[in-house]
Amino acid sequence: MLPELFFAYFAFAIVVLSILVITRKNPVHSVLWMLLLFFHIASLYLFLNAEFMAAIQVIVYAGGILVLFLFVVILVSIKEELRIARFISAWPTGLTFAIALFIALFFSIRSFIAAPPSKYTVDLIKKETHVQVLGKLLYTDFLFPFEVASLILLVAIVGAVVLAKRRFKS
Amino acid sequence: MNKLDYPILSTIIFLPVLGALLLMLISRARETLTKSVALIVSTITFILSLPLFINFDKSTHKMQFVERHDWIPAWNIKYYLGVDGISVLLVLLTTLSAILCVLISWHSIKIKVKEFYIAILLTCGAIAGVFCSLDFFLFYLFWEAMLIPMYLIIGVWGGPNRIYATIKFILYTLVGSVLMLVGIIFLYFYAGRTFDIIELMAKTYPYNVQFWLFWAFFAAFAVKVPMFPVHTWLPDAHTEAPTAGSVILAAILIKMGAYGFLRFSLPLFPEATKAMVPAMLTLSVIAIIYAGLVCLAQKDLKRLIAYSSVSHMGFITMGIFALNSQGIEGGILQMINHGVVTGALFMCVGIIYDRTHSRQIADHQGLSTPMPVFAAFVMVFTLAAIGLPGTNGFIGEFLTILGGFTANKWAGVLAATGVIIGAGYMLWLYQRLFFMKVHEKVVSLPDMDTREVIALLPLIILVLWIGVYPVPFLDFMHPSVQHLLERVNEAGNMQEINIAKTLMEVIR
Amino acid sequence: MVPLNWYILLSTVVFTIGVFGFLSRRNIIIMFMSIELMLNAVNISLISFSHYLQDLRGQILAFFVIAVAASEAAIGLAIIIALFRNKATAHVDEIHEMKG
Amino acid sequence: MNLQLPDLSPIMPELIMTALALIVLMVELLIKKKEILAILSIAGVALVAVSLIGSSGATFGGMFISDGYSTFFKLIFFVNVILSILISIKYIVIEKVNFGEYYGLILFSTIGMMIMASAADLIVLYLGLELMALSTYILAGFIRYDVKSNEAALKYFLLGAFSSAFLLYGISMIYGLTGTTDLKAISLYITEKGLAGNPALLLSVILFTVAFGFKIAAAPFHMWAPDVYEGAPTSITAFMSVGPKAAGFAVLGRVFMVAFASIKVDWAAILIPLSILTMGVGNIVALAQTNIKRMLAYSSIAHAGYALLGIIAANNEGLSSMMNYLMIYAFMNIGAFAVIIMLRSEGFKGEDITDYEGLAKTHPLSAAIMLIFMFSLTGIPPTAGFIGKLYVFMSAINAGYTWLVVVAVIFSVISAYFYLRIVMYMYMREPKVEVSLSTSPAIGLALTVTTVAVLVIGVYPSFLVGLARAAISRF
Amino acid sequence: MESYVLIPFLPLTAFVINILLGRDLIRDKAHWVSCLTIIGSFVISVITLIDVINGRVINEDLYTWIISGKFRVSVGFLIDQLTAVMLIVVTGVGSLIFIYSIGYMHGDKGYYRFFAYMSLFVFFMLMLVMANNFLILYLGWEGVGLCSYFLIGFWFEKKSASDAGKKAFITCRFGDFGFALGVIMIFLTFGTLHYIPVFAEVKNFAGQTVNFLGYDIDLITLIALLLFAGAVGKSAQIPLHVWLPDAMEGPTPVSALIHAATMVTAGVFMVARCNPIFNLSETAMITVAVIGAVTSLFAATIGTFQNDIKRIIAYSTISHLGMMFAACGIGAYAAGIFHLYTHAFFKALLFLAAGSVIHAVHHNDIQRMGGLKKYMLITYVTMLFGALSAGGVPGFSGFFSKDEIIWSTFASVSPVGKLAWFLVTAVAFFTPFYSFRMIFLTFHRKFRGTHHEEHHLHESPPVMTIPLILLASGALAAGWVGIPHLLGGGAQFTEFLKPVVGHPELHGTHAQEWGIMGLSTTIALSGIIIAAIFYLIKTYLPVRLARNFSSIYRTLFNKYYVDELYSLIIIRPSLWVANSFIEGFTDAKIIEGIVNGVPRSIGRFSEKLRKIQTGLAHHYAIIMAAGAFFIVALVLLSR
Repeated sequence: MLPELFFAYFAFAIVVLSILVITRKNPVHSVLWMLLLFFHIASLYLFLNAEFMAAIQVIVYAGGILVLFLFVVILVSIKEELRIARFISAWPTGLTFAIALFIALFFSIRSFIAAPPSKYTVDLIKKETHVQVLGKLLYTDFLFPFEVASLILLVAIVGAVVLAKRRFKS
Repeated sequence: MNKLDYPILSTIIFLPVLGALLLMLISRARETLTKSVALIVSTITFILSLPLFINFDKSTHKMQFVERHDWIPAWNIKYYLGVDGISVLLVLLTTLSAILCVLISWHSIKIKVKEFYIAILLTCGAIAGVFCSLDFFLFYLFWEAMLIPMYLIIGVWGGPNRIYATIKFILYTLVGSVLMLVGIIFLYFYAGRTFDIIELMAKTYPYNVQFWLFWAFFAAFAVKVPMFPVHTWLPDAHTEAPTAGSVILAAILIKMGAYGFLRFSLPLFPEATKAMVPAMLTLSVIAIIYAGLVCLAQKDLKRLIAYSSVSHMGFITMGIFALNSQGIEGGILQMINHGVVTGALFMCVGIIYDRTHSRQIADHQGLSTPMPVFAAFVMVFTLAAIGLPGTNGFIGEFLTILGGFTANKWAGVLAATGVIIGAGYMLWLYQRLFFMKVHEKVVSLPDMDTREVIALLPLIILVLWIGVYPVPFLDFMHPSVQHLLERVNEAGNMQEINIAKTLMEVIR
Repeated sequence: MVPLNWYILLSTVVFTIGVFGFLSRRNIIIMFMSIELMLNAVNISLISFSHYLQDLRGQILAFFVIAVAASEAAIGLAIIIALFRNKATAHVDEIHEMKG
Repeated sequence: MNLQLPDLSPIMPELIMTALALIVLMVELLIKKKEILAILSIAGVALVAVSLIGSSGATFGGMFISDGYSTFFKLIFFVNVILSILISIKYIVIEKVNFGEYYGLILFSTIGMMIMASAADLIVLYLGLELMALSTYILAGFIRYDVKSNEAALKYFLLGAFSSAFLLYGISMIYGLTGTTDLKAISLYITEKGLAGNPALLLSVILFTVAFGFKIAAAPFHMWAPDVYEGAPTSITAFMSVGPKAAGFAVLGRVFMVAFASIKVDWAAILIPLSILTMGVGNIVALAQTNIKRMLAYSSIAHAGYALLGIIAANNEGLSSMMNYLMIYAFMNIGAFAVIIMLRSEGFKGEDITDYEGLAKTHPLSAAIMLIFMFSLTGIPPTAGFIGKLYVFMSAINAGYTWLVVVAVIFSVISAYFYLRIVMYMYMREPKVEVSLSTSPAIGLALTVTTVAVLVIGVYPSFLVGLARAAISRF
Repeated sequence: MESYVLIPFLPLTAFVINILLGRDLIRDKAHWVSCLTIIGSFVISVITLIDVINGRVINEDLYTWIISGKFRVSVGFLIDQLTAVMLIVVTGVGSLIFIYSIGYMHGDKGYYRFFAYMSLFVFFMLMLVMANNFLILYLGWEGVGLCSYFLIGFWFEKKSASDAGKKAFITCRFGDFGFALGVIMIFLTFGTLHYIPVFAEVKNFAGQTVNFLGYDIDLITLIALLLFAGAVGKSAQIPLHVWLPDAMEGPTPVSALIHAATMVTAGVFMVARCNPIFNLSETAMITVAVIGAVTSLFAATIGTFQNDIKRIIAYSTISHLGMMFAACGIGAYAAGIFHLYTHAFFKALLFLAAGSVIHAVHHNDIQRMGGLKKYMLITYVTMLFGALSAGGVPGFSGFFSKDEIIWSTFASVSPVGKLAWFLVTAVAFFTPFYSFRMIFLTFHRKFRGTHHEEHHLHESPPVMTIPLILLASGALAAGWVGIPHLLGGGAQFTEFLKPVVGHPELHGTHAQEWGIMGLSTTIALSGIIIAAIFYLIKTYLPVRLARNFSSIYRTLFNKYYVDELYSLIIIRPSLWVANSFIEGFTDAKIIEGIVNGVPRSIGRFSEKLRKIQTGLAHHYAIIMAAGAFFIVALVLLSR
């Protein structure tokens, strides 16, 4: 009974928070709500005993991405933001299709059949810590994606520099 | 099978192309050189093509001067050329018209001279290719490639309204040919992955397949011919095209359509053809009379002749779909005649246009006083156009009407009325151009110069030769046409199948 | 034990909320956050799957998703800044130089 | 824990490419003359192309496969990257964005494509896609001081991220359903568990379609293309119009033919309306365009529609025809863009189609070349474009979709109108503005290569077709 | 290959030489070439005639003209009695007219052209009569039509002239339309076009019916009628007679040669030639007879009221041709040909004389002539001969032929024989009347033209008068080869033609024959007398009559308004259809409407469609989402 209640709370909180995130007029508020949202999601991960993921969620998202966001939000003049409409004129259409999409997704995933469980049982992960298991996998089976991911990060750095850094037009 | 020691057909096709490449190297400034090279190349091509006329074995329907090499093994496509009695004369006509086109545009083309002659040579090469190809892929390649230079010829050196005309020409033609392409591909798989026309002809196809493919091909050929409902591109194209362009259009380009019917539609889809004969005859007869009447209403020289050639092509298609030897042979001969006569008429219009820069009939009254020789030339072609006995026009028209009449009396009778209308508009045209008080605009026009005479003389000779002694030309056709007819007739007798019924079962 | 479908449903809901945000908000940054929302939704489902299937691929993928999200954020924000330099607006519906 | 190094020979090209990209980035810091980088990267790519020969087989536990299929696509990417770099050299100087990163990013993007072409695992696929996409976003916005370029980057980025979110959702569904991300394993699981026709599975297929449809700019996921193509630097437009599209087709082909092999019927049924819509929108809207880059954007949408026919045919013939089509498209499209780029000069955009009026008079040669490309794009023989179309039509008809091909050819007739309008402007109008071409040896080379390729393939396609056939035989 | 082959080809060479060299080299010596060649052919014709009289019939193919499947026609000649007669007429009368033309056309700037065309005409005419199959016949048929087109429109600067030429050609084309179909029917029936086999076969097909355009028609009748349609056109019978009067726009020698002596008689010749076919179809025969007889009277009545000297003769020509057809129609082909033969002489004579008159007064209006007798006696006398012969005054050749026709019609067994007889007898009154009206108004009483004209009046040069004299003697004596048995003659002409055209069965006693002859003669004479009263003695009568019966007068003066009728029901409608309906509506509106409309609508659609591309990223995203949703929805619903 407890886990259901626990889940119910988090689920509810996550939904509400995400709605808040996308509906606040003031971007700063959105960002802050999102921060809260990420914490909730992180704890949901804990609940799915993926501590490492939870940690990353907090560090990377809350710590990294959101800070970036905040930086950028500063650029926007909050006053003007508060003055004008938050939604585009066609938002009802957007809403309609969002809901429509949800219905479509809902009806398709109703017939979802999960694949049979594999070897990484909870206690196996418990035995040798989550980090280690994950790490092993990343450096053996998933070495290649891992390297690609590094390339992506590199590209991101270069790109950010190229686009954002002030440089005299050659 | 090629009795000659050199690949004559490839030469005919690719010599002009090489000539075009050669022209590209010549500097833009040296126009005379450009023209001369073009003239020389086309003349050599013609001379080299003469063996087709001399060495052709008139006793067999087999393909002759065959060249066959692997080309795209992946799709079992061959580089496969050859001519038989149906195509050989058209090839010769093509090589001849190349020369005439070069001659006739000697002074009339002033801008982009180099490109013009390149385009002319390429067009003629490609069209020769169309008549020679025995591989569907190769055929389609030439069939479409011909559009590119033709598009430019009309569009760049054409009259004021040329852009509309070109777009119309290209789109009309494309719609037809792409449908044919689908048909060709379908046939390719249906017949077991071959584009070899001879092989394809050897097979027989169920009626439904024939029915759809017939219409797919019809789309392409009818537009080219052009047959009645889809003829309206021709007047515009002719009117706007430069003289050489009109000559190519009239003399050879629109023959591709009729040739297509003979070479493909009839032997590949005999039963469908038979079932469609009524429809085809109707369309042809409508074309004859309809276009004839339209001619009466024209004020523009080229437009009139353009419509007249729609009418004449009506005779040809009628002959072809009469499905008897007189009709078909008459049709083929009439293709040549029409090529010669209408081509010549367009050249004459060009000669006028070079002098007065007007195509309005009203501007050229009483021409025969200043230009008697020219008047005489035009008279000969006019007479040929109205099918006067002794000229080539008569032989063709008579045979086609005879064929049409044999196939269906109504068709014959109505077509014959077309002859009356023809006399009407042509003579009226001649009167308005050459007779009556001399129009002050034309009083002091110079008569034809030597170049123009040289350009028209061979055509006069052909007109009279075919008119007086057509047997040498007809002899080319007999075996091939007989063979074609056997092919058409051996196919089970499907006459009673009417289109509606077919449609029903196709829909089901 | 919470059934898996609840998680999937949750992720779907969050996903669609993200979609809605993306479709309707004028502010680039919020649109961008909506995308992050969608990614998180996916992550939720991934991690729940990997928990229930007792297989770590899901988490690994989620891991990469977060990495990519980070770089996307970097680049996206860089683009936004570059835009700001020429056209001081944060509203996507004011950016329609090119249309038709 | 022992960490044994996996077999690296299959990914040798990718490795070399990466090294090359890194070198370029580093050299960029040292030298002033950025043209060196161009030459360096072209040489490097050539080297990589050579290294393709040795590389074949799967590695990293089957996550990465280097087979004929991927090799052929990699060839397309190389053609694409080399030609794009060739036409860039002069252009980015004119645009005043002559930075070394440009080449670096192009190379990274190409690496992404290569990884996509070889990905046998959804995770790798996703990462490759992101690598390609992120680099392209940056390149699209590379002219930082130009609002259009920014806008292009922004739209491309937002919608790209949006679509990849869909992709992820799809991947997660598949993962949940099958417990794996390996394509072969997925198809195995689907067949043995009889998942075929399960709505959840179909949902993920659809979500894949959305994401890949976005990459190949298939309607209705094409909306980004016109704006981005118009706004992005012309050289990048050329690059994008071929590379990411081809990569998209590569993954589309592999995922659908391998992972979803058992539900061909279903995804074919999804793709057919998509392709019709794509051809329709592309060709019809292109009629109304006045900016040539935009027009070519719509044309490239349309071409995606034709290439889709190859995938719809859902057999090896179809795939090879699709590959063949893309290779040809690479040549003719980049060729066209090369001509467009030549018109761009200091203070003259040269993107409006009226700028082409009378080009035949002022610059006959380039007009003639443009003419060839336009006819090729229309698909009129004896140009390569015809061969490409012919092959896809053949495979579609062979697969029994004659009616679909009829639709396609009708649309291609419509397309003739706007392609030939360019020719019309060049040849049948008098020049209004004095156009000066900014030529350079590099562009000259690019034009020569493309023109020759278009004509040669047009009359002698055996080699290319044979190559595609051979490639698909080792799929 | 024998000399007779030269008969047609000599003139042809003349044509070629003149047309090629005439303008620069020969110029005003053109007549030498033409005259010499035609005289040459005349000589050979005479020789050939003698051969034929000695019972030698030539039928020889030169070479094969057309082969196609079963269809095979050769260029070949058939020379039998009928042909021989025609040869004499054509070359003989032709030569005289050629010579006459030397004087008449002297100094015309188209001199060489004139002779070239004339020679060409003779060539085609000879081909026509010498043909041994229907296609060569058709060749000549069209060829002479062409030449008449050239020669009528010889003075092409005159609009009326070129119009007339065109009219002649196209009107004939209407007939030829039928003729061509007839030829085709013959081929389809007999499998060949050569006379001999066709005529041999034809009996076997008697009574067969064929379905033609939905009607079951007797085969032979159909063929005969189709052929006759051609004859109606060429020989200017009702309803296709309209072109002949206008044809007078051409130079007078042309009118003489083509529109009197030779071409217009081609129809009669053809009918006679095809008598084996016609004989088998009563319907056809009746048609021929009736159309002939009616035309004959019809034209005669019109001729009575014309003032243009040449038109009078033209209508007289039509009228005479009508008679010939009437004769053929009741089976008396020989009589028809006989009249053809005599008519050739006196009609050519009349025309040439008229020409000589025109040469003097430079206009054609007999009302502005008169009293020319004292200026140009030879012309007067010769023309008088012509008139007498035409009027059928006993002793003159016209009398014998006309009388034979009248008698045959009367005595014929044909159901329409009596009708024909009645009409022809009526004509026998009109012919002399208008002939002498013409004579009187032209030559008698005093000159009614201007003084200026008056003292340019002069007799024509000998080169013109000599042919007149020769023809005059012909007009008098040519008929003596056919004096009927009744008058103690041998009717050699009829006998001579018998092998070809056979002989009609006539029921009548000698008494009747005398009576008929007497009747027609009296009628003829009365015609002359009345003419004399009207135009010599009581000259006010015609005017008053005209006033009293003005409506009839106007109708006749305007040739029964036939031309007007045609322009109303044929020319105008077809032009209207061409201009307004087809060109203006079907082509421009419907077909072009579709052709241009479809692309235009696509273009409009494109303009609409591009509006979707709003440039707003949101909208793009919405469309993507919508797309995703719709696909999912479709897939879900479809299962």
